[in-house]
Amino acid sequence: MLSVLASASAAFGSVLVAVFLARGWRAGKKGLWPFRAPFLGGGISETHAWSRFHARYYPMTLVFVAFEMEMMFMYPWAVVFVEEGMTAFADMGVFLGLLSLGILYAWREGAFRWQ
Amino acid sequence: MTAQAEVWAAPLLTAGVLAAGAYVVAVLDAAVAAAVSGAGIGRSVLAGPLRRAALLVVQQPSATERPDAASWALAPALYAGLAAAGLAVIPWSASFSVADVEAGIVLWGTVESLAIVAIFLHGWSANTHQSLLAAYRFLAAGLSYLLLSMFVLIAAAIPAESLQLSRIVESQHGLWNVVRQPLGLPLFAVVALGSSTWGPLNLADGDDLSGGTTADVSGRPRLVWSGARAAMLTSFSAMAATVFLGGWQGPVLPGPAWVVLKTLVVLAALVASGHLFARVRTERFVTVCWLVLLPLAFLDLVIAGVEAL
Amino acid sequence: MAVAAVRRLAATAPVPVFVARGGGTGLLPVELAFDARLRLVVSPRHATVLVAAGRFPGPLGVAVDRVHDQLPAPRGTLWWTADVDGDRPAALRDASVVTDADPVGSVVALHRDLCLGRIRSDAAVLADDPPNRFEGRGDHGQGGEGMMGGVPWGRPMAMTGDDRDGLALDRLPVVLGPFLPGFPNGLRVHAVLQGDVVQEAKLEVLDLGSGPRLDRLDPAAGGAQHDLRWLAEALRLAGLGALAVRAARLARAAPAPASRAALARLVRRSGLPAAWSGVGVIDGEDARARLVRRLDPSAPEGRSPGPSLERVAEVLVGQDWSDAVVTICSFDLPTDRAEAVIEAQA
Amino acid sequence: MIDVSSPSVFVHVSFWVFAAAAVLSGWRVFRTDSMVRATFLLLVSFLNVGAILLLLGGAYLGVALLFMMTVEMTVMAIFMVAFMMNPAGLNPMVMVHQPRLAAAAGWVLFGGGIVVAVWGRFPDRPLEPGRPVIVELGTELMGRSMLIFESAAVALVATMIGSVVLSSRRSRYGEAAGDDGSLPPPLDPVLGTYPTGVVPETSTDGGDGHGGDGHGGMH
Repeated sequence: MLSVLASASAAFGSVLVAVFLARGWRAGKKGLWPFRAPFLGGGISETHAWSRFHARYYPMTLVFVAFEMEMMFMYPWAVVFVEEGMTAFADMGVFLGLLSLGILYAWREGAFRWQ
Repeated sequence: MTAQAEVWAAPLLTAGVLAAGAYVVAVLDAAVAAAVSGAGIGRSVLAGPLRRAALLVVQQPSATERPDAASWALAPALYAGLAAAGLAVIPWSASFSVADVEAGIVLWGTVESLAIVAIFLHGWSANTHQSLLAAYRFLAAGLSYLLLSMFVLIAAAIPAESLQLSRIVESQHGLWNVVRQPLGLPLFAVVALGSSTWGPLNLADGDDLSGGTTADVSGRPRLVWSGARAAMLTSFSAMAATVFLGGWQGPVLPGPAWVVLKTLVVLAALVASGHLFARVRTERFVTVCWLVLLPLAFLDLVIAGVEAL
Repeated sequence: MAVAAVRRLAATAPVPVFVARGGGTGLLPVELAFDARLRLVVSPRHATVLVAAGRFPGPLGVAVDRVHDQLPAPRGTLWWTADVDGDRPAALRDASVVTDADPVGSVVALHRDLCLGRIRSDAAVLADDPPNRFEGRGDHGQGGEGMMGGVPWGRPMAMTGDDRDGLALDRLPVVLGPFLPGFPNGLRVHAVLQGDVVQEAKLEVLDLGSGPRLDRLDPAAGGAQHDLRWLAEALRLAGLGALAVRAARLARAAPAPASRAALARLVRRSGLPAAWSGVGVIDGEDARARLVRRLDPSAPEGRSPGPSLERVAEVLVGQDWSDAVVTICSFDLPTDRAEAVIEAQA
Repeated sequence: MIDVSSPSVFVHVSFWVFAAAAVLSGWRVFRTDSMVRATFLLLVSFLNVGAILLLLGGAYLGVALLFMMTVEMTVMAIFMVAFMMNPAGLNPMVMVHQPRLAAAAGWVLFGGGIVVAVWGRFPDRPLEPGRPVIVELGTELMGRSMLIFESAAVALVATMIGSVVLSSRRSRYGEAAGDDGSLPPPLDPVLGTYPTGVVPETSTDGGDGHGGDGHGGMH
């Protein structure tokens, strides 16, 4: 319990320190317009940078989410691996086989390329 | 140590180690840069980081036309806090660690994924073009390398029969994981470089995008961000030392000294790689990550499984 | 007290310098990376001193003014030129002028004086106006109606356009350069970006003026010297700052073949050629081939005239912006070079 | 790790702090006008719920929730920004559809929750501290629940394949659409400089110019 509390406070403490340092941002938020223009090497932009951004790798992110959900089963699996022996090993084979299948399919469909 | 003292000592220890770590990273970086550039390492490498920090303290913080001010200020803070939270789960000796939680490596995974959020937010919130491009290309890489980390840490958990880091260190008695699971450490190094956006995986803050997420950041916020990156690299090195290099175990010296020594070795290697290897291209890295590194991580898991049976 | 101590410490820091390269300098300013008292930075936000190198007539001067106003305080400007009678944009009106080959001493002194408060930080030169008027009109002062209307905070929002994968997301019209890392002097890209990919591109070289030049290359070693400067720029772009310094050092004097070969070996081992392979292919030659050709000390590097700007623009379309920058850098477009190199090429 | 049977004052205080933070950030999700902020505020809400799970002694479940939700919200942010009008809240907007219906439904659900909380009967079987919950979870997955576990794996692979089928360019248009990575995109005659407030009619396969669902109402 104490250790959890300590780690939480460690994280929180450093956040506070950092916030203090970053306070400069409040002061810097107001500046002259030329100062606040986005740096484009002396160029200009007609619009705001914020936009409906076309992240072309979005099929990859969907594969990632499914993959990651499966991975969450593997943590408890690893803990009992030695105890369960061959059962766990066979299980892992099935698991990795299925995952590889998904990746191979995604690769064939070009989910990891976007240019 | 009494319980009350522990509550106050732990955060101080964590913060102190990270501050020292960030300084060491800056010194190592300057030394390696001087060696690679052929200039020769001078005394200035020791004072250099402090001077540069001082300059950032007196510099005016930048502003943009319409930033997401709260996220912009909080992203570096979150990033620094994550480095601290990550360091907190590292055991320093058989009897002491700040937070030796039961699901240690899962908590570590949370730190990695929140670090992705912090870096993305840092690039997003400025509302400027180059930082936005950097944030998005980082995200593609981040969502790719994260899986590697899960696999190699799970492989390390198999012989330990636990997700707890102290148990993982104990399981390396006699034989370190770096030998037992040789693929683990190099793959984890990729994750370390990615999560600290360092060297060949510096996609978020790359010079080709005028500094990427920091392209429009100056002054103290930039100081916090640079410090947090170095602190993150330190935490990752400590984690690598713990999971793959036997942590506190070693002859003669006390446990914490071994942790520090091994951390420094990993740090030096990671920092050096930053000056010796060119930045990867995002798209190619994503492809390599899924089609080469991920199968290697599978193999790492199989090796760990066969070894444990 | 403490503040004064921090300022004194800051005054001794290696000076972060942003260099704006104009006409009549070629790639000479890249060599400043060699000096340990300076640090060449890629964004004006990271700099205390703006070194404007060369001539800045017309639109190039406007670009310098823009960058000048983006430096955070304390900031100062130095005009490094061989042609003090040339056009002097607003940002350089009060700048100290350096005409000799080595501006480092002046830069360091300027930085120290700025940090210690001995001289005032440069004032802005552009008018304090938003890019568009917006306040006071519309429901929320954004200057228009609706969720996408108006010019909130002085700029309109991006609007959608089709893309090859069937999605119609926002397109951003931007003008990039000429002072971006990897860009040759005076080059400006008019691009439309959707996500990170270039949908349209037009390349333009701004007027670089004429007159005396800063960079006089040794005609005998001219080609090699220029190639090393180019290499320093390219290495920095690839995140290999330390190797870039090494290349800059070699560029300062006629280098021994052995030290050039050592640099080439390090570059090959860095994986940079692999990273650049397949990028910016024109006439069957990619960025990797162009890099490797310049690494070889014995080959007559970079002598072929570069492709036309239109052809480069064609290659940029469809690439992501990072690759587009690599493509632009890899060509070493002859926008402004020392006569020695141009003669060697002719 | 945490003695659940007799919680200390720290646990009580932490619970209320986390609970309040979860509710507050959940509320802010619907009050902000930036998609990125909304997504990450939702994440903050989930993180606080994860912390409460940790307080309840769910050593694995709590941390797993933190981990999962973080990456999932990150991916959600990509899609929210890509498809929502005004993704960064540059112009003000409201985040709710059909506010009356939503408010009514919300109150009904809240009332239901109150009823369950006050009159419901909760099991009172606290775990003894130090029980190896993660090992038990693993044994369960390897034993009785093996079938469930494996069918989940199959379902997730189906998800992977399904998402690729739906989203990848080649799957949607087949070989005929060409898979040249650098195929020039269709050009628009004007450099994107539409008069402000005008919706360009560029609709092809991808939905209308402002991202299909036209999220949020005009303010």
